[in-house]
Amino acid sequence: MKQLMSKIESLLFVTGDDGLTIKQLEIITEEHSKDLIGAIKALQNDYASSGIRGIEIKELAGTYQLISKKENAEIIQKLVENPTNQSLSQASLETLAIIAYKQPITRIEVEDLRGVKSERPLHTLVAKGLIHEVGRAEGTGRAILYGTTNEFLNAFGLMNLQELPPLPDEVVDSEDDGQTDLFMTKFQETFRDQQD
Amino acid sequence: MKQLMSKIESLLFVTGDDGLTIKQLEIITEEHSKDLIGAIKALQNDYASSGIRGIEIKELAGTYQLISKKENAEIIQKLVENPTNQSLSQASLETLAIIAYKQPITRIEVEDLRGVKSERPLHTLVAKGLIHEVGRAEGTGRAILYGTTNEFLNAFGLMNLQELPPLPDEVVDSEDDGQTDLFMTKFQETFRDQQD
Amino acid sequence: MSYKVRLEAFEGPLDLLLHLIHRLEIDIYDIPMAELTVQYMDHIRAMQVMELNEASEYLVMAASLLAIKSKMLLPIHEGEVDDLDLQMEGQDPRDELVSRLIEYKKYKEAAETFQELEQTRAQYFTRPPSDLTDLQHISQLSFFDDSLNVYDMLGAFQKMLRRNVLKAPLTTKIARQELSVKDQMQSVFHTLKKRGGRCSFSDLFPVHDKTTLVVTFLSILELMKRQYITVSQQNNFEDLDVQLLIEKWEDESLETVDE
Repeated sequence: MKQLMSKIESLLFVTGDDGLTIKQLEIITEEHSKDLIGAIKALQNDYASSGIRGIEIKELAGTYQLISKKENAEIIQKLVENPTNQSLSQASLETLAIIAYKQPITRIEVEDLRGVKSERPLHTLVAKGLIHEVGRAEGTGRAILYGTTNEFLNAFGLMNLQELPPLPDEVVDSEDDGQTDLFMTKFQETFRDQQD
Repeated sequence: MKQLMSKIESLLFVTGDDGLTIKQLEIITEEHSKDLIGAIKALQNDYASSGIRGIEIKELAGTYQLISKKENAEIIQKLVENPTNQSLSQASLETLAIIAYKQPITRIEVEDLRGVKSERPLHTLVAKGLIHEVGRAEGTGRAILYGTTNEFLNAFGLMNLQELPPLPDEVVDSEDDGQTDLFMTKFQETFRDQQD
Repeated sequence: MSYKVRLEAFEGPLDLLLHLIHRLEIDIYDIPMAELTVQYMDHIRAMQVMELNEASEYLVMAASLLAIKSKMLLPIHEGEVDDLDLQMEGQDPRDELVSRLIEYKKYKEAAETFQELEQTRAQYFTRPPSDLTDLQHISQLSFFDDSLNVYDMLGAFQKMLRRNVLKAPLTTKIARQELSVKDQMQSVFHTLKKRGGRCSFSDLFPVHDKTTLVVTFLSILELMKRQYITVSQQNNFEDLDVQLLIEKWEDESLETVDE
């Protein structure tokens, strides 16, 4: 039981905001849903009764996910307001990287790639003049297509976009041939399909 | 103390792989670094001794980060599509090792050491975000000087560059009879000459 | 004493030399140049296909091996000089080669340590930062560190990829395995309910993934069989019209669905 609880904590931890359903947990752990639910309940009790824990389990529409303890909301708010908080610039940087390499690209496509909502970082980048609207996507909605600006090239010391260092998938590591990042290949296929 | 531990767990949880430095924790929690380090140690002990926990605290690239428990690696790997595709080729690893210990260093210097052209591994390492340009060498050509990145520390599980395992030679030195030293000194002289 | 080796297995002439030295159990501080050179040449000859680029590096080394060998044959001064004297003078023609080999060996070994570090690192995982944007104030929108460079951007991208490695199978492999006709029947019911009990056939297939398409199709057939829905078509080639015939969904009624 203890071991199963530890496994569940690990699994819910790494899956982040996505969480896992009981069915997914069943497949991964090869345990019965009854035992899994029991272990999750035990974890919940432990989180609630221990003064040390800063996390809790939230169930939403059949998906279990770890979240920070509600009692600590105030400190999380302080984190968000702290200007040295990396996450904010990290989000902007990730978004910028995607746009630089995949432009022209819509917000939805950026969000698919990052796996999180990206309105804020997009606004930040537009406000900073690093990206701008370069056109509209075909089809319903005619979503805004984003691309980088000259200001972006300036800020990053680039003559042109060709000067961007190549992405991992574009460089073939001498021994990696053939088994290069399967995920990236898959990802690019999907990406191409979406563009068609 | 318990409350501080809970707060730290919450904060490290939400910041994920961005992590937090002691400085950032100080600002956010308004506690002294001594108390913070004490609370982090206590959390680490708790994670290690409790059979229930599925997480650990690790110092990565200058920050504290929550990570999944190593004992649960196997079950988490079930979530990974292609666990082996991440590893670097021999050429890239050699190049990375040279850069890690000799930074800042130019491509030519790397190639002199390896005795082979090293453009490809260098590109791979740049593309993987493991090394970056840290400046330009003096003299004609103003060759790019390479150094390792924070992502390198992250990817190899290191807190900082001081944590790099000592070079094989440096270990032997202490008990060696000086013969190696003679060669080394000569080599370093030659090397310095080349740099000048 | 000849044996086959794949030359691609070597990272260059220094690596090949270290291999030979190890294989021939040679003392690196007293290399028998004649023997090593012969062995090295044999291997170079055994190279079948090699890129010109790389071949030149092996050939340059071959040339310097020959040069060292011939230098050692030259008398330094009149009279006999034994090996020891030669070394003590620090003028041994092998010196430079030996120091290069030793230096290279250091980093070759360090590379092995790096591989171990990499493997240890693969034993644990971090989690993506939580989405805290709801807690942000509007004024924070413009926060962006101006000192960031292209490499920071690459690093951020790399971090994202590492994170997505965990996500990929969650949305594909596992999601697919759990998709059942039973679940999909319910999902079709809810879609219809949301749209006021009626929608076009193609609206029920928003996901373009083969497994989902097949399972959805099967679930529609099952719903038709149970007369939970009815499917009609006004004109040839027009989209099919799907209409809901029941008001409420009852889980018990699904007991008999074959998976």
